[in-house]
Order: sequence, then C-alpha cells, then structure tokens
Amino acid sequence: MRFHSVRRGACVMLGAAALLAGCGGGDGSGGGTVIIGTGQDPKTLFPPASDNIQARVVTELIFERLADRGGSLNTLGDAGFVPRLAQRWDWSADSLRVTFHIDPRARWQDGRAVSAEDVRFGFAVFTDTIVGARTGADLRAVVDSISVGDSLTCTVWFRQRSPERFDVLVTSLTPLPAHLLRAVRRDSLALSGFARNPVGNGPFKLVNWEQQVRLELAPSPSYAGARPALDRVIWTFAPDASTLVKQFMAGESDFLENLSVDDAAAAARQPNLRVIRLGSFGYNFLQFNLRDGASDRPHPLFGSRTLRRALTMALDRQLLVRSVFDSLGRVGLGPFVRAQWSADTTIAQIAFDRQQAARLLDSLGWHTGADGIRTRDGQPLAFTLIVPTSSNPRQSFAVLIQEQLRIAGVKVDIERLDGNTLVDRIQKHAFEAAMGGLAATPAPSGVKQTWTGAAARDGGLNYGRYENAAFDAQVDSAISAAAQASAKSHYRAAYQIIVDDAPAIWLYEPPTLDGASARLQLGTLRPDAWWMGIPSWSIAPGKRLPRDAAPAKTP
Amino acid sequence: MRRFLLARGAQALAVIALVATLAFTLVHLAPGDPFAASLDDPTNTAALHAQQMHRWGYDQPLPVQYLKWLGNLARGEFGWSHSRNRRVADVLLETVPRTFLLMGAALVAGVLAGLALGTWQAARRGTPAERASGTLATAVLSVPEFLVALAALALPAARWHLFPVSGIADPAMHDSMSAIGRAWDVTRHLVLPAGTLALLTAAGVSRYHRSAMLAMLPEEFVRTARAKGAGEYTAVVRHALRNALGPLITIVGLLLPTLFGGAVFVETIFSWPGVGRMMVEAVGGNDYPLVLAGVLVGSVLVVLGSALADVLSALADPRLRIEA
Amino acid sequence: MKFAAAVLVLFVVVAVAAPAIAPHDPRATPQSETQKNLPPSGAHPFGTDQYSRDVLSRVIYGARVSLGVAVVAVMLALTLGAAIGAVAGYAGGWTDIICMRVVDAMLSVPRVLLLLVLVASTGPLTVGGIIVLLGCTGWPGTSRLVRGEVRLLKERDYVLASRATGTPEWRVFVLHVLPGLVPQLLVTGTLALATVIPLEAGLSFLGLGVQPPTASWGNIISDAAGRPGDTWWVVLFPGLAIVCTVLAVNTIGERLRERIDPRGRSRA
Amino acid sequence: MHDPESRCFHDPSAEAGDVTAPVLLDVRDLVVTYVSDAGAVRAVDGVSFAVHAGETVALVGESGCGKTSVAFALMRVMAPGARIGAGSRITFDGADLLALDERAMCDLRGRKISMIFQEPASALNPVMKVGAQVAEVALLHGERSKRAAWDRAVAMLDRTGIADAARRAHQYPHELSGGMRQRVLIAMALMMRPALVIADEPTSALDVTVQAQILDLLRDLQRETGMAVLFITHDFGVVAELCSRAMVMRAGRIVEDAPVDRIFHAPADPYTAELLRAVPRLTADR
Repeated sequence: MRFHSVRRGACVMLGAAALLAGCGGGDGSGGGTVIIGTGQDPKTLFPPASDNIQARVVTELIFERLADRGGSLNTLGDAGFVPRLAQRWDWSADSLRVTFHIDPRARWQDGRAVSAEDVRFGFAVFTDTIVGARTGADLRAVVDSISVGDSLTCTVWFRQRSPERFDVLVTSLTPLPAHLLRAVRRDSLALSGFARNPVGNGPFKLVNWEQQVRLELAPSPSYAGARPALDRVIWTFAPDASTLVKQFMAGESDFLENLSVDDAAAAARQPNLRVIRLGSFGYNFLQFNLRDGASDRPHPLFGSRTLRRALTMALDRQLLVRSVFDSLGRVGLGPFVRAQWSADTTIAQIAFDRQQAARLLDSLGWHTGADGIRTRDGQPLAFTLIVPTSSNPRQSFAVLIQEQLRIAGVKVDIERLDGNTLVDRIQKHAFEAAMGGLAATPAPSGVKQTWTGAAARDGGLNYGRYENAAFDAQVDSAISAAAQASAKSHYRAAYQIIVDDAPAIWLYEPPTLDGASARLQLGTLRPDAWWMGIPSWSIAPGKRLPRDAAPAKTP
Repeated sequence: MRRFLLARGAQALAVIALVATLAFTLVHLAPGDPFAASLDDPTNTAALHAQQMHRWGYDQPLPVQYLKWLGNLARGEFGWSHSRNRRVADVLLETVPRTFLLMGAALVAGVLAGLALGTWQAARRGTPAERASGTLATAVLSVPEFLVALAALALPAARWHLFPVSGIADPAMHDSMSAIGRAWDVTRHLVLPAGTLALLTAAGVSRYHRSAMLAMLPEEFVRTARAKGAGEYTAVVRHALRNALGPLITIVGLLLPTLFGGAVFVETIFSWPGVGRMMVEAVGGNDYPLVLAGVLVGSVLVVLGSALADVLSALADPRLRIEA
Repeated sequence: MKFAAAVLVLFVVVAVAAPAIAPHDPRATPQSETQKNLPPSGAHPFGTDQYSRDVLSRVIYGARVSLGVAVVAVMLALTLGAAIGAVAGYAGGWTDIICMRVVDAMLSVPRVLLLLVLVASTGPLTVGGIIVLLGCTGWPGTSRLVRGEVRLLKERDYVLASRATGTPEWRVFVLHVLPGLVPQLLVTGTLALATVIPLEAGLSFLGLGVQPPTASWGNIISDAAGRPGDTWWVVLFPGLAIVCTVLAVNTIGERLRERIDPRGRSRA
Repeated sequence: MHDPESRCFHDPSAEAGDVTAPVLLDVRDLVVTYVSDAGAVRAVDGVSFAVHAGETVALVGESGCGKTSVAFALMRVMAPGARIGAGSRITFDGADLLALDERAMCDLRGRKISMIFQEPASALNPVMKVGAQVAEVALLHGERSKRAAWDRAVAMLDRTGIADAARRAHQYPHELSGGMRQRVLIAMALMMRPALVIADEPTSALDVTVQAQILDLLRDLQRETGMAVLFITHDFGVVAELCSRAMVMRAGRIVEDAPVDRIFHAPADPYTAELLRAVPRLTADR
C-alpha cells in the first residue's frame, strides 16, 4: 500500500483461462500490432528493482511467477489461485511448507529449462537487502527459506501460519535465471545489462527499448503456454498528459490507461474509441493529523473526535464526487475499497447534515464571527490542507471542500505541494490535514500498516496517528482468522469503529477509466492488472491498419 | 586568426568550467536527494535510502563529491543516471543528436525563412504588406513557445490530422521502411516541433535582418550596383544581402540560448525525446547527474555555437578572413 | 506606441482594480457540477474551467500575479545587476574578472535550464520564491551594461571632482553615475519585462511556477493544457492576455530605446 | 602609360566642334525634393542644362548645393524619400528618362549612362571580388557567359591601368589601394562604353598624386571612347584641366553656364567670382 496518485496495485486474473485459451493468433495476415501510450519509461526491467508501474507492466509480461491470484480476488490461503510457472503445489500437514512442481516445459528465453534452483535464487535475490527489492521485506517476514528438491520441485518454508502467506509469496517473488545472474555481484544486478535486456520466461520477450521513445515486446517463441495473438506490443512514451490523450484520440495509439473523466467523455463520443471502466483499488480521503505536528500533544482542532465528526457532517460527499467524476466515481466508505473481499457497504456512515454539524461546532464553543468564520477565544476555526499537484481529482476535491467548509464557518487554506514534498511533509507529520490516497491491494490486511496504532509509531504509514485499541484488536483478529467468514466479521467491526472515530473523511474511490481503440478485441480486462490480459488481445478482423502488417525490426 | 581562435576557445572552456561548478553547487546544496522520489513508496525504508545514498557517494562531503565529479568529467564520464538506470553518457549519446536534429532543422528553416522575409521587407519597405508582416513578426515574438506548441498540437496535429501528434518516428512501421521512407517518417514528425521553433526563429531573424538590410541599403555600393543597371532584386539580394549576412551569423549565435530554452517546452509538448525533455524529466526525478549533464550540454551548445558563429561571421567577411 | 501604452495601462488598471472588476470570485466554485467547462457565454464571457471557475475573473486576477511577479522580478534583477555591475566596474581587478566570468557563464546557460536547475533544487515555489528566482537569473545583462557605463563614467570630471572632495564611492555612484544610467535601465527593464512574463507563464506551464489556486496567466493555461483541446477558451484568453501584454511592453521598450539611442547602438 | 604630354590635353579648338555635336542629355526644370518627417526640402530647384555628345562638362558648386542630387536624379538612383518634381523633364538620347519604367531604366544604367562615385572605399561591395563586380556589369547587360564577362572585366581593369589585373581581379576591395579602387570603379563605369559618364567627385577622396593619375586616365579614356562626361566637382582646378564648359550651381539652381575660359576670366555671376576667389590659384601657376 502506498500514498499514490491513482495507480492500481498488484492483482488478479479474472480467469487465467482467458489467458491460456484465448489465444490462437489472428488470421493469415498475422496477429497485428498494438500501440499503448504511457507517460513514463520503466526505469529498469530487473524484476526486483522494478518500482514504477511501467516496469511492473513489462516485467510481468516477460517473467512468470509461480502462481497468481484468481478471479475471486481472494487472498486467504491458496483458494482460487491459479498455476502459472508451477503446475501444482502441495501443502505439508502442518501447512508451514508448500512444495511447488514446476512446469517441465517452462524455458528461459535463452533456451534453458526453468529449474527449482531459479526459484531459490530468485528468493535469495529478492530478500538480499543489498539488492533493495521493494517486496523483499514482505517476503522476509513471511518466508523463512526455500529448499530445492529436484530440478523441478522446490519447497517453501513459512515462518508462521499467517492466512495471507501464500498470497505474499506468489505476488512478491519472481523466479530469476540463476544460470545468467549467479555470477553477477548482487549490488550491481540492477545496473547490469540484464536490467535492460532481460531474459524472461513469460509469454513475451523484449524486442527493443529506446528510452523516452518506445518499448516493444513480441511473443516469446520459447514460451510453453499459448502464443499471444498479437505480433507486436509497443509502448510509446510521452511525458505530457495532454499529448498522450491527443495521440490516443488521433488513433496513433490503441490503448491509454487512466483517462480523466473529461477525456473519457470525449473519447466516448468518438466512434472508433471506447472507454472501459475497471474496478478500483484506490481510495482517497481527507486525512486529519490527530497530533500537533510531529509532537505528541493532541492537535488543537483534530484532537477532538466531535470536531472531526462535525467536519465530516458538513461535507456533502455525494455532491463532491458527482462534481468531480460525474456519475463515474463512488463515495468512499472507510479504509477499504468495494473490490476487496472484506468490503462492507452496510457500515453506518456519518451522513451529510449541515444543521447538525453547526450544532456540534457551536457546542464545542466555535461561534460564527463577523466574516462568517467561526472563532473560539479569538482563534479562528481554520486549518491548512496540503494537496499534491500531481493529482487533478485531489486538487478539485480540495477546492470544493474549501468552499463547502467555508459555508460551515471553517476556513481552509489549501497548500499545493509536489508529490515528493507532500510525502516528505506527511512522513514527518508536518501537516494539519492532507488530501491522502492509498492504493489498496486485494489483501485487506494492508489496513494494519496504515491505520492501526502500531503503524502510528516508528515510521509507520499511519501518518495521522489515529490510535484506538479496540480498532487494533479487531484488525488483529481479522488478520489472524483463517476462515473468511470470521475474518469478515472482524473487519466489519473494525471498519465501523474507525468510521465512527472519523480520523479521516472518506471521500471517494476514483474510477479507473481506460481508453481502447474499437479495433482491439480485449476480452475482459482485469480490474487492476489489465496488462495481464495482453496475451489474449487481438485485432478485430476488418479493422486492421497498415501497422498491423509491419514486421518488427530484427534485432 | 589562429590567436583569435585560441582565445575564443579558451574563453569558451573557462565559461563552461564555471557553469559546471555553479550548476554542481546549486544542485547539491538543494534539499532533497536523488532517492527521495522513491520515498513515495513505503517499502523504501530509511535504511534502504541510506544504503542508496552511501552507494552513490551522496553521503560524502560536497567538495569530495565535486572533485570526484570533475575527475569523472575529465575522463568523459558523466556519472550514472538513477532515474534511467543507465550511464549518463549513453543517455546523452541518444538525446543530444535528437535535439541537434530538432534545433538544426528549426535553425535552418527559421533562418532561411527569416532571411527571405527580412530581405523581402527591406526591398518592399514602407508598403502596407511589409508593415503588416513586420507587425506580425513582432506579435509572433511575443507569443511564448509553449503557446505556439500547444496550438500546433491542438490544430494541425490533433484536429486536422495533418501531422503526427508526438514522437520522433512511427513506433510500429519506422523500422520496416526504406531509407527514403524513414527520412520522410522522421521529417513528418519533425515538422510541427521544428516548425514551432522555426516560426519564432524566423520572426526574430527577420526583424534583425530587416533592420540590417535597411542599414545596408543606403550604402554606396548598393547605389553603385543600381548605377550598373542592377534591378532592385539584384541590388538587394546580391549586394545588400551578402553584406548583411556576416552580422546575422552572430545574431543567430545569440539566438541559440533562446532556441534551446524553447526546445525544452517543445520537446515536452511534442514528446520529442531530446535533451530538453530529458532535463524536465530529470528535474522531476531529482536525477542530479542527468540534470548537471543537461545543463552542461546546454551551455556547451550555446558557448560553442556562439564561438562558431563568431568564427563563421569572421570567415564570411573577407576583410577579416585575410588573416587566416 | 500610444496604443501599446493604452493596452498596458488597461492591464495595469485591471490588475490593480481586480476585485472591483471581476464579475466572480476567481476561487469560488459553485455548488453544482453543471458549471464546469462551460464555453464562453453572456454569464461567463471567457467560459469556465474544470473547477467551474469563471475564466474572465481568473484572467483578471491573474493579471495581478503575472504582472506583479514580472515587475518585481525585473526590479530585483535591475537592482542586482546595477549593484553587481557597479561593484565590478569600480573595483576592477579580480573582482571585475570574476563577476564578468560569472556573467558569461550565466548568459551561456539557456535561462530556462537555469531556472529548471534552481527549481530542481528548491522544490515548488511560493510567489515570492518565483520572484527571487526570476530576479536572480535576470541580472547578468544589466550588470554588464552598468559595468561598462561605470567604467566610462568614473573617469568623467564631475565624478572625479566629487571623489576629490571625499564623497564615498557609493554616494558618487548613486548621485552621479546612476542618474546617467536611468534611461538605459528603463529600456533594459521594459524589454526584460517582455521576457519575464512568458518565462513565468512557461514555468507555471511546466508546473514549476505559481502554484494554484492562485491564478496566474501561466497556470490558468496549464490547468487546461493537461486536458484535451476541447476547452480552448481556458487556454486562449489567458494566452491572448500574455501576448497582448508582451507585445505592448515590447513596443514601448523598442520606442524608448529608439528615443534614447536613435541609432540602436546598444542592441545587445 | 602616363604620357606626361597628355597633361596638356586642353585643346580649345576641339571644343568648338563639340558645341555643334547633337544634344545627348537635355535637362529641363529638374526639381528634386527630399521628404522627411521634418518636412520637404528642395535640393534641386528648377535646373536646366544640356550635354552634347562627346562633351566634357563640369557641374561645380559647394558641397550641399545639390549637384550630387542632380547626378542621382539623372540616374534615378536617389535615396528613399527623394522625389523628382512633376514638371521636370530629362531627355537622354531622345528618350524621356522620367517616363521609362524601372526595367528599361535598368537596361540604360551602366550601358548608356554610367556613374563614377566619390568614395571608392564605400562604393565597392566589400564582400565581392573586384573582378566579379566589374564583370557583373557585362552580365547585367547581355553577356551570358560568366567566363567571358570575367575576361572582359580583367581586360577593362588592365585598360584602367591596374597592373597584374588578372590577379587583382581576384582580390577584395579592402586589399586594394584607394587609387586602384577608383580605377576599378572607372572600369565598371566604362565597361559597356556608355555615351555619358557622370563622374561625381571621382578624385576628392584621393591623395593629390593619385588624383592627377586618375584625371589623366579619365582624359585618356574620354578621348579614346568619345564619351560625354558630366564632371561633378567643387574643384575649379579640375574644371580647368578637364572641361570645356562649366555650370555653377548654388542652392539648387544653376547660376552660370558658360565655357570654362569665360568662367575663369569673366564670371558673370558674383557667386562664381566668389567661388573662384576661394580656390587656390592653381590655374595661375600654369
């Protein structure tokens, strides 16, 4: 989980069947070319070092993991997980070990068979702190070690029986080609030629990568599964968002993710384009700092639960969401998203009620002054809200909130900061209120790292330092529950507590809108990891363009 | 001439060295660091961050970093770009030629158009059409580059589909084209970004050139040419124009910084993968070695460009050429 | 010239009297989503932006920021330039050499790059920060000019005379040398204004200049430039404001220059 | 090539025949006005005179009297802002010059009428080889071959007394001495053997010794080609040496037009007398 601009976290395949079966490759004239517009280059194609979204997109098409989440988005145990590199897996009786059986047909793109040793090597690299893999800490926390049985079997030894241990393992670990990388010093792996010319084992291989310009993938001939239908997948990079949109609208690219609502509306008006709305894993909120800056004193305003609730009541969240997203966004419900299995739409919300908000504020001694701003002991009811300039919706929300709270007699000063500065300020607790956003994963346990008391200390991610022992206890119970039903009831109780305490105003789940050319046959897009469906994409017959017949440059 | 060249070269080197030092100091005195960007990511722990800082030597005292950087520069090594995970030198090898192409095309087109316009204005001085064109040139010069670029992107590219919206070549078909096809492909992509810069260059050049020509027309030798029986065209083009060209080369040298500045906007808006766009992205990613390299490239280009302009304009004048 | 002056005066009046003129609050966002991205109409002559704000009002308020930033930054640049140029001109020797090499160095870096580096090192800026940045990158030309004049003027009789009476150097400069420079500085300043206004707009366009919600002509455009060309009015009107102002300022600057320097001696 | 004898070229008997020669150039009521922001100034205010074929006539006057304006008006190469009055008539070789279109005028300039300028330093294009500048005249007037034009230019330069003309032709004006530059200008003017050469103070920018050489050259060439020369000068010494007739100009008008002898010995106009008194008595020494 992370503070983010709207980005989607790791995810699920809605039916690996589509991936494996929806293949076949087009007609006699070849599979065609798809051009995808995107804002940034991958920094590196070395999976442990891939820390931007584009790097993930590309590496996850070049490299395969042992297994992946299934359509249910379940993260508990291994229910619903689909085999990928591993054909199957067996649990030990004590469920602390799982043994993977690797597909004997799996090959690296240099022809070498994928072996169990590659899994163990991958684990060693991911967990080596010198490599600095982002998922290394998660892996280390869950997995003790990996042992190799024979060339096609390896056994993973877990540290404890945490319900999400299988999910963490398969989503955090990418097997790596030991025969190519063993000799490279660990600290220069990310800088090695491999990071620019990776040798993977997935459905695609890298053809060409010109930084700032384009990156091209083609089906990997050594891939054991079904060959992707497309002949070429090309990303073009443009730093300017409006350029990307214009490129897409002009038909120069076939696919563009994360359209703004207005762009989506414009695209929908064009007959050759369509807009795809995906489930969202992000949720955004106005976060209060419950302490006074970085000190331990309560914040003079937001230390008060009543005041926080009053502010929440003063906002018409439905109107806010409609103003920014038209009918596309959804009001936030709490520290979770609707797409998570733990989600509960029946949590009692603090409803919009201007009169009640006014009464609460009056009761706290904040009375309306001459300029319409409430004061108490000569102090105005005012606070500064920090907003990242990188996010248009969050800026819009901030402006609208400023106006709605002004009506309630609250003065909001908006301070716009660039993403890095904002994160820096938040991490140092140097803020009063922030327009926050989190990218959830299908695993609801992430709430522990973001809203519990434990996360409020020692550099945790609970930047507003909300602490409620009852909430923490419910979250802990939910996480350690092995059965989904009991986990769900604990999550529900926890969500209700935090919503009532209002450490943040839950604002919205941003819509995820992707644009696609009508000539693309996409099947069903995964709610977040849409790119995992690329192997099954194809070009509609009769809508082929000259570029579909253009051959790739031979390297 | 040789002494002139040597002196000009030494001066250029000194200026570039000073630019390097100033830029280094500015960048490294700044709060924040190259790995701060990844603080966005909660998995980037403080320990990991410290490890990165140590690994790349950002925890050393500034003078030490400076000396190391200078030493590397002397060996032609610009350092490692964190945001691109490559040697800065490799990045420059890719981006600099593209910016040269863009600026070169803009310069050639802009200067030729400016020359033509300025010469025409001088020959037709005082006519309503000439006055209108002069006002237009002044107006064009008052439009910021990014506005011109946005307009060029919005209308000829996005609305009328006359030219590609962005990039340097067709992403799918360029590689399978014939040599002529490729050249045409790049030209198509070049028209709008280079045209934007050329438009502004032409406006600037025409204004300088018009007044240079007007200053030249009362010259005796132009009258001589007329007295020989040369028509207005021959008198203006063959005689006045050739004499106005020398100073113009210097002016073009002075235009280089503006042109480079414009390239920053144009490259960003048209996704032209050159130095300007590289700089904007490097600034966004706190990629200090890349930022520094970009500044150096910019100033080297400007310094060498104006030195070259000085030399060329000296060569263009036979009165100075004799010493060569 | 007269027309240009009239245009400029108009913009200045608009900037100063913004609260009285603007039909709407430039920051106000109506409570309804139906107000956003409206094309120009009677109620909103310049249309509305994506936050439903009245573009005309924003352009009017933007005049304050854009002109204010430019004027103050140019004054800062002139002051710095005059001070540094005077010091270099008077001190001579190494001080002079170092100052002038720094000037050369700064002039050899495209100003946009210089600003990019500075913004990279400072992070996003307040209005004051932008003024300081624009001022600190704008002085080299002026300092070169002032230094040259100082070196010419300091040998003049009246300057020598007042120095002989024991007047301190800086007083001599302020009383005798500076007044002689005023016309030149006026021209330099006016023309500098014509480069600073688009520069501020460009920085704001790259997201590095004046931060919203404060309206400047540059960031009104950048608010809309991130979106498709359908809302052309959000780009066109502030764009026109920039172009008209710069054109007016340029025209006035050129005329002033012709007046003090009929033969265009000091072009660079 | 400078025959010392030729200094005594002034042969009154030859002049007598000139007067009977046909009129080559006839100027009637020439008015030239300069229009500027400050208002209109009449630089030439109703000048009338004639030049006969083969004749050498002087137009004398102080600087600023309008004599150069007359020259420029004859060639129609005036500065911008100068206008020829509506009632003016210039007839050359039977043709009305003021009625000719620009194209016909171009054809005439350099071929039928040409001009030698005052400042050889600035009248030559500094960035063109002198040979090319001379050859250009031929190229402008019918010569197709660049090679031939160049050869003709070299020959002409040689004829004007430039030693090693083939090499000099490749040089730029700044590489030549003042006298040589003036020879280049003369070569340009005489390239097409025009009927009339207007020489506008051709020697005033030169050293005294060089002046004499150039005057000799002009005299030789005049005798050789039989061209008419309108000699514009403020120097009565030059007038006495070269010309058969002189016109004295003052403030835009011609105040006296008479044979040189009469001018020197019995000036009719008091202004002429005044001018003569101001001249060093060079003629008296002879």
